[in-house]
Amino acid sequence: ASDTEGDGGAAGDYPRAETLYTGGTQWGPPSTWNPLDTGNYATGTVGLVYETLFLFEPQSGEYIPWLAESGEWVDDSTYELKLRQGVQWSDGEDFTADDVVFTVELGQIEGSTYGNLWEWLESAEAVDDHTVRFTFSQANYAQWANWLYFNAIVPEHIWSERSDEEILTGANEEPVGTGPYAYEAHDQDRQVWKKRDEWWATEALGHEVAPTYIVDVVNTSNEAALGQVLQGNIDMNNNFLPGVAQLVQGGYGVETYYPEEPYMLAANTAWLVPNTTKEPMDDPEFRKALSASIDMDEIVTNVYGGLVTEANPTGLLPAWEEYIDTEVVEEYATPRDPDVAKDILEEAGYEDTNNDGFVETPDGDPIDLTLIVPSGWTDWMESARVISESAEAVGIKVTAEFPEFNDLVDQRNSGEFDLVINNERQISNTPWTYYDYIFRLPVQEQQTTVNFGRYENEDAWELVGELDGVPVEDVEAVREVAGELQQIHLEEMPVIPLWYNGLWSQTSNTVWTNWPSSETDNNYLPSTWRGYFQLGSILMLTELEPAPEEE
Amino acid sequence: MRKYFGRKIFVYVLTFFAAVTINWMIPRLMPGDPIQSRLARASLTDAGAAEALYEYFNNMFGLDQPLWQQYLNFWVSLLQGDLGISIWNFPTPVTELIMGAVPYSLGLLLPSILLSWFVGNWFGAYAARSKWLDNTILPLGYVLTATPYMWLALLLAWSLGIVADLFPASGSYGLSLQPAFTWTFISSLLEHWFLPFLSLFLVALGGWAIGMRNMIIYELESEYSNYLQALGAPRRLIRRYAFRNAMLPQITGLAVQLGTVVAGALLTEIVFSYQGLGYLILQAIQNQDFFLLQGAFLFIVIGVLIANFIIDVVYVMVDPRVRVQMQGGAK
Amino acid sequence: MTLEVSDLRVYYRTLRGDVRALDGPTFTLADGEIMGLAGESGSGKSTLSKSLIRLDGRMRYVGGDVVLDGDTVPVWDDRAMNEFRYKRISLIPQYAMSAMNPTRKIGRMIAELLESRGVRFRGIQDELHRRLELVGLETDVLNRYPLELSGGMKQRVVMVMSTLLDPSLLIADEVTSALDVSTQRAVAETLVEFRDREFVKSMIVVTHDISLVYQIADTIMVMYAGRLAEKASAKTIIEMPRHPYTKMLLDSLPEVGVKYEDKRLSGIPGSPPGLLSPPQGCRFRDRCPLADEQCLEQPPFVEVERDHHVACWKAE
Amino acid sequence: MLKFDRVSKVYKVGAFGGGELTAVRDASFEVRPGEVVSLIGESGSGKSTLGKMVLRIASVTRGAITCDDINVSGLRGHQQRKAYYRKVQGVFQDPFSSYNPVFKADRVFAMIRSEYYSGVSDAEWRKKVDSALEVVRLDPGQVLNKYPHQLSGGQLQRMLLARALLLDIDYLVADEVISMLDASTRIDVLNLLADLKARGMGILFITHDLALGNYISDQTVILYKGSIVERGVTEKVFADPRHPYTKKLFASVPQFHKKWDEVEAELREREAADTASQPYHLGEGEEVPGELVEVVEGHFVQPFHPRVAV
Amino acid sequence: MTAAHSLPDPTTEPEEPAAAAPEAPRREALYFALRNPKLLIGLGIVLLLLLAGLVVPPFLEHGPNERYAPPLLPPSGDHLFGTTQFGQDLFTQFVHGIRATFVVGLLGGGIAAVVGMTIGFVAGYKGGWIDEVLNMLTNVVLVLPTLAVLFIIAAYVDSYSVVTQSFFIGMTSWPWAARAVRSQALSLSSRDFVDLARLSGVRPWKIIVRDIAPNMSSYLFMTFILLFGGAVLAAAGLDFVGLGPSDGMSLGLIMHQAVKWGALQLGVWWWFVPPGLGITAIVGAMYVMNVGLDEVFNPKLREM
Ligand SMILES: Nc1ncnc2c1ncn2[C@@H]1O[C@H](COP(=O)(O)OP(=O)(O)OP(=O)(O)O)[C@@H](O)[C@H]1O
Ligand SMILES: Nc1ncnc2c1ncn2[C@@H]1O[C@H](COP(=O)(O)OP(=O)(O)OP(=O)(O)O)[C@@H](O)[C@H]1O
Ligand SMILES: [Mg+2]
Ligand SMILES: [Mg+2]
Repeated sequence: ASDTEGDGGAAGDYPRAETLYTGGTQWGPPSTWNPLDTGNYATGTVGLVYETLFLFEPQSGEYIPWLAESGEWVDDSTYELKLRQGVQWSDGEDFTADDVVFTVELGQIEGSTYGNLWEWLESAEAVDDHTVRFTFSQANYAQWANWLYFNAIVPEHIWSERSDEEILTGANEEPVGTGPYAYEAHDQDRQVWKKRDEWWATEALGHEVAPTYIVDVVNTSNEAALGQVLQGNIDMNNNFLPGVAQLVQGGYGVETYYPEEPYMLAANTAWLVPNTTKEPMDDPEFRKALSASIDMDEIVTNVYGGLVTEANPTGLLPAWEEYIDTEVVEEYATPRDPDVAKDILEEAGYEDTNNDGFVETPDGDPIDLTLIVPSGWTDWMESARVISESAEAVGIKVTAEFPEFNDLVDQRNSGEFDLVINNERQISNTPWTYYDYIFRLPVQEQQTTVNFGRYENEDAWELVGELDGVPVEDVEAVREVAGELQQIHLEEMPVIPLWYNGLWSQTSNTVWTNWPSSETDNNYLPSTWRGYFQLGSILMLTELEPAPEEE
Repeated sequence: MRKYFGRKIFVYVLTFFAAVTINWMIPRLMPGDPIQSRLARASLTDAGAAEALYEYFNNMFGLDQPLWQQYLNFWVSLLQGDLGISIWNFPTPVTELIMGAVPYSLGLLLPSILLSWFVGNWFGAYAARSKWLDNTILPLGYVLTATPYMWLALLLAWSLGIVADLFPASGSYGLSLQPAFTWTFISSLLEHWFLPFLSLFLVALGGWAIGMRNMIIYELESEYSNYLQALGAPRRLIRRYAFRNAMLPQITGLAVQLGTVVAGALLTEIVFSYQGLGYLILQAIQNQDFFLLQGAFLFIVIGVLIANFIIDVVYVMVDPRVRVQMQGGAK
Repeated sequence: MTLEVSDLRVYYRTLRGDVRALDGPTFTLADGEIMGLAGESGSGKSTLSKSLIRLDGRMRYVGGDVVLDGDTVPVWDDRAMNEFRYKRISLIPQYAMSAMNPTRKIGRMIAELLESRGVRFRGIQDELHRRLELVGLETDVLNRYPLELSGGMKQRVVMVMSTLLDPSLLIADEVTSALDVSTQRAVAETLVEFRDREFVKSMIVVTHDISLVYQIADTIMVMYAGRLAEKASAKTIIEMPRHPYTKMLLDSLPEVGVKYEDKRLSGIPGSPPGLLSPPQGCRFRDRCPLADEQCLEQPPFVEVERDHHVACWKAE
Repeated sequence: MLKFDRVSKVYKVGAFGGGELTAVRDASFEVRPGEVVSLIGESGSGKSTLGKMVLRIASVTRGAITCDDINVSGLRGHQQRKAYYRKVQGVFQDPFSSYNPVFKADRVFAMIRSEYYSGVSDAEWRKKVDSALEVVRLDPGQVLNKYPHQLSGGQLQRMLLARALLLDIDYLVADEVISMLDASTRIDVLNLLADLKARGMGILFITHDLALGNYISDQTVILYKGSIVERGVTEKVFADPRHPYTKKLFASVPQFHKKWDEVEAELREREAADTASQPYHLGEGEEVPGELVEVVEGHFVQPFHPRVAV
Repeated sequence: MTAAHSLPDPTTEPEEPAAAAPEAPRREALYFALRNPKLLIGLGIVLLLLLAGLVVPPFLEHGPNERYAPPLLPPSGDHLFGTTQFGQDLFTQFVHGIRATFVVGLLGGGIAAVVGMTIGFVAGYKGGWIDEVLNMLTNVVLVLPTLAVLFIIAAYVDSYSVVTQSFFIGMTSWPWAARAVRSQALSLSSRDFVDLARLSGVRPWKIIVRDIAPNMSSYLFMTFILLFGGAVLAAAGLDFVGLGPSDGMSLGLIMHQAVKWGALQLGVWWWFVPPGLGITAIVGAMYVMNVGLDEVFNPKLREM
């Protein structure tokens, strides 16, 4: 029943006191350990095995040098990176500038996740064993910073022998990385990592990861995860667990980042995306009315039981608070109020002319919208029902429907949908990623990752480019450009911010303590989600302490 | 005899063909695109990259060919024993995924089907013994058959698993273990197996008990029973005969019920997050993983067919009536 | 005297009351006697034969005595009857065709039956083989399933099986009705043979075919509506019946050689009374051309001649 | 005239229709109007099969059955079939199972009405039914509006005859119509058939009881394992059976006044007179031919091996 | 789809009452029906629940999905069955769910019954190659693991409503019924009264509908009950894994939501126990009623 190749015959227990059990990321049997297959690699592949040049810690907004020792813009088109010395791959080879150059150049393979990097990157060359110089045709500071901490470096000496296909989609069954853990075993329902004692950071930075083993448990469902958490089988879980508020309050030994509402850090924004190519959603007034109609309190309190918070009118995450132009918000934000919604509708000429209780377009066409949410995503389904109810309360007919996920993707990408809820962009080092998500042009036949609403606004898109060109440290400048984008967003409302999805995390102190918490000094993101180890979660592991032995 | 089995096999082949075709067709005719969804998960920032990868996968899975061609390819590779590669779990071969799940499903199904069959029949025969027993066992049997598989599973998971904490309520073996031939592992395996097994066993049990009870009442009223009674044969002997004869239709009943039990097992596996085919199928459906779905379904169909065939053979072996008829004996 | 039945009453319980299917017959059966029991459908023939060996669930013993070879037969007591069954009273059932367990080989079934009755099969095996040969069956049939035999063969197997323990009384209920004439004859003759060889002491052969019973029976007893009408030697019944019912019944039977054009026979008008609440007095009264006031009273079953009993006021 | 011309019937039998069973083999004979033909044979000899083929309940495998020169199996379409049933009808062995137990007995009349006389008024229909019942000597008040189980077998069987009469049929197939009846009621039904014959109806009377066959029939056909072994004018066949099977049948019929041994002795006597030179005695190794030989005018016998017992 | 075998195959025909019971069989059946505790108890429960599903909902103030009460209240006087995580009243959901359950049972069982009976009757009555072909079809569908097929269909069919669900359940659960009906029809069509109907020039379908079917009406009814139960269970299974109709309320859906929202782990037993109990009660009562009916119509069984 198992595929435990590479367990070296050491079949047996993982001592409980030395093992960290995690869950919440892996939704199917681990099948690939390829860090370039960004949506599918086994939990921990990037972070535990493969590492990035920097980490970005959103709580503090700090870039933490990791495989790189430092990096700086020499001029407006040159970036120079100093690599850490004495780092070795787990097979004993040295980590060098060639590995970095090789990894960056993988972007030139058609289909690579960071192919667009090469649209403005001209070259990457190893100056010496530990220095890499990048030459840009255009300085996209934001994107570059993002690239630096997000993408894992792979060993050239192994990967250079692989075909392009293998590189992009191969399973990479024996991952060789620089990180603190190595592959130990996997089965249908778990992935096991084992600590590497030779990890460079121990010596270089004094970091030591606490658990000898990490067993990441494959999710079958949120409720199964809840059961495992309650039974103490899982130390940290990153699922959305219904009823977690009760657990935290009720002495079940379950803890979250905040001891009270909203319990969780914010991880991303859930947006209501109207299809702006369709009537009447092509009308900003209508979109604003729709936004105003939504009863967010109901969603926050009743659907989520206080586990989420209503999003800022700009939709930007709390971590980006400093980039929000409060004056713009005050002036342009539409309040969430059914009466306001009704007023906007009336003013814009939406009236119930045929007396069926719902408004028609100014041309008198009936409005009948469908809001889609993937079947089985229970919290969203419930929220969709609330949105439908509150829209109908102001006279906009919205029906919630729950197609299978694939069907939804199909409708969403091809632009067939009316309304859809989406939260694809995660927290990052720059609000640029959000505005890229909202305004990206040109609109393609298939919108696979961004601008699902197919909103076209050249000015806004230009501003997004401008934002990218602002050095990330220059908060003032960023805020200025971002403020303009916020105004457009609030006036046009191409996507409607709903709530901040939590960085779902529930931890148990039975075996490991000193979890990230607002109450302590450990403020790293408590997450195993793909892409989050780079956001500092890896450091959380170094802060963990074994629970004191109970008498 | 040969003719009889020839015909049976023909029906089986036909069933196999129909089932597999249905299963091949339905997901493909439905909206949604598994590759798009796979790519959507990867959050590619680059539209060009998405397109290239999309083409690559489409070509690799052969989804860019016309449907009839895909269908042909499917049979060709099926006959070569190649079930393809899972889309959802790329690049794991479907066979590997299924082989990981099948032992668990079989481990649940075989004992629960066989045990419930034997115990159920025994109970049923017992029930037909007196009015008192009939009035207690029978209603219990009905409650059990009427119980939705997953509900019983839920009740057991909740009461014995969560509240009483006697058995683990999910998973197939302890998280701290690796499969091995050690007592710790096997006992953990059994612990995890017990509740799903019990729920399947109980639901099926009721059906068999009732079936047996009804059959045996008919048998006890039959003319040979009457004759034996008139000759003063003890009840013991008559019951034995009746039991044996009533058992035979129950064998065919087993064939009829197989599909249901397998389906019940899927539900049970889902409730207990058991690592069997149920979970795989559900995931395959949700991710529109054509290949995995085909594979898992194929496995079920083949399993059911083989089981049916075995039952057919057994039936012919144990029931002289059928055997004689087939040999064209005296009518 | 093998069998003495006096005033035996067995009723069927039904929703609307008792069906008086067997209402007080009194008769005797001598050693070595084959008695034909005739009568139209529903007259209680089967009820009588069942009463003598096993009452089924709906039958209710109401009264009367049965004495076999001087011992009282406790027909009302299912448990006590087991002593008598098979060993002293045996039965060839009406449904002989389906009387055997279809899934057991015949030999095994007989063995199991015998063992369960405390008889060692080994000890009796040779006799079984002999008797099978006697009825023209090879001993090989013991290795076969009932299904593999023809109707006539099954009938004969059941006959041998039923009489294996040499009972005093054998009841053969409609054993020939389902067979065609030639098999019928063979079976009937076998019954006589069994008596002649003393496999059984005496026999009641139930049938509705008087001409068949005439061929093999020593005496014939005619039943009508749950009561006895007439009993006499076979010859007497055919040639000199006394009861009007017997007479009319015989008159309505065509014989080989009789043609419609030559002699138009006629049936008995009317139909027998329901047995739920049968009329007082003679039950044939309504259909009897001789009936009068006197018939309002039940005629006793009396011996009008030596060994000729009739229940009719008009039978002098 | 109802004519059987080398009619054969093969059933598919065995589990899943593997085997074949020839139920009737090359049977040829005729039923003329105003004539009763008895079809006699042991169980399974194919009597009912012949009857069913006439009634189109079973198909004819080979040969042809013609009714007044119309091939019975050649009828096409519902209307033609209905027209045929107007002329030819059947009555079956078991009067109890001939009625649908959940409906009243007179539904058999109603069916005829709805299919054949849908235009007829209630009163007229009533008259028709009454007169048919009169022919079969039934009191309408006693039998109409009753459930089958409330009527006696004789009554039911007579109602079935009355039903056939509603259609002014020419031919009737009577398949063991009296074997389930009590001795006392049998004769009434038999007499009734004789009356119908007198009215010019042709009757195929199927029975295994020689005495009954003899009682009303003009022609007798003896069927053995699907083949006709002997047929002819009833008197001749009964007075002088030739085929060993016929003889055996005769010897086995239980009779009053004569015991089996006596009958057998009689037959043996007669057999002695039968010489081996008769045209129907086959020599060693000769095949049994399908054709019957006419031994006396109107008396046909299938040639046989004299010493072979049946 | 369970309990297919709990309908014994009375290849022996219900014996003729002949002279024994001069009473109309229907009246007799009624007599026994009124005295059969199994039938009465079963029917009582079914009717009670049916009534609850039909009569109660219009009197309830709130809809089944309305969030108006405090969340996760255990059963009390205000909320008979307690409330959900979202403050929906579980009693309201329950009675609405009962409705859906009956609809699925009636529709799904009905469709299966129609298909199964049609096929069974035609095969049994016509015989010959038609029988062979239909038999083969039956066997093919019989061997298919129905629920797995339903999973697939349900997952991929657009605009999935209770009616569609019932349709698919009906279309996959008829085979055993077809088999049972076929063997009955086969033995019935060899009965003389069927031949007589043919001789009366009645068309085949009319013979099937008017002569054969009424003779096995009790058997057909019992078949329907079993199909009803099967359909309810199948629908519950589908709803439970989230492949049920997306709108409306059903008992399976309540369980689905209960599980999804961790009722099991949080000990919210009132969320998942009643719906399952409801299904078990309906189906079980139906089955028990069936035994009762069997005893009523089958004199042999009455003695027990
Ligand atoms: N189980 C029963 N319940 C009620 N009445 C019954 C039952 N069995 C038989 N009877 C009635 O008892 C009477 C005698 O039946 P019995 O079977 O003894 O008749 P029979 O002479 O053997 O008839 P047949 O020749 O048809 O076998 C009949 O009137 C019959 O209707
Ligand atoms: N539908 C059928 N399918 C297969 N075989 C059949 C069928 N009907 C009759 N037979 C066979 O054909 C042969 C002749 O049957 P048929 O019913 O004609 O005999 P019969 O002379 O009427 O017998 P009986 O006196 O018992 O009524 C028998 O061997 C019978 O088993
Ligand atoms: Mg309007
Ligand atoms: Mg309107």
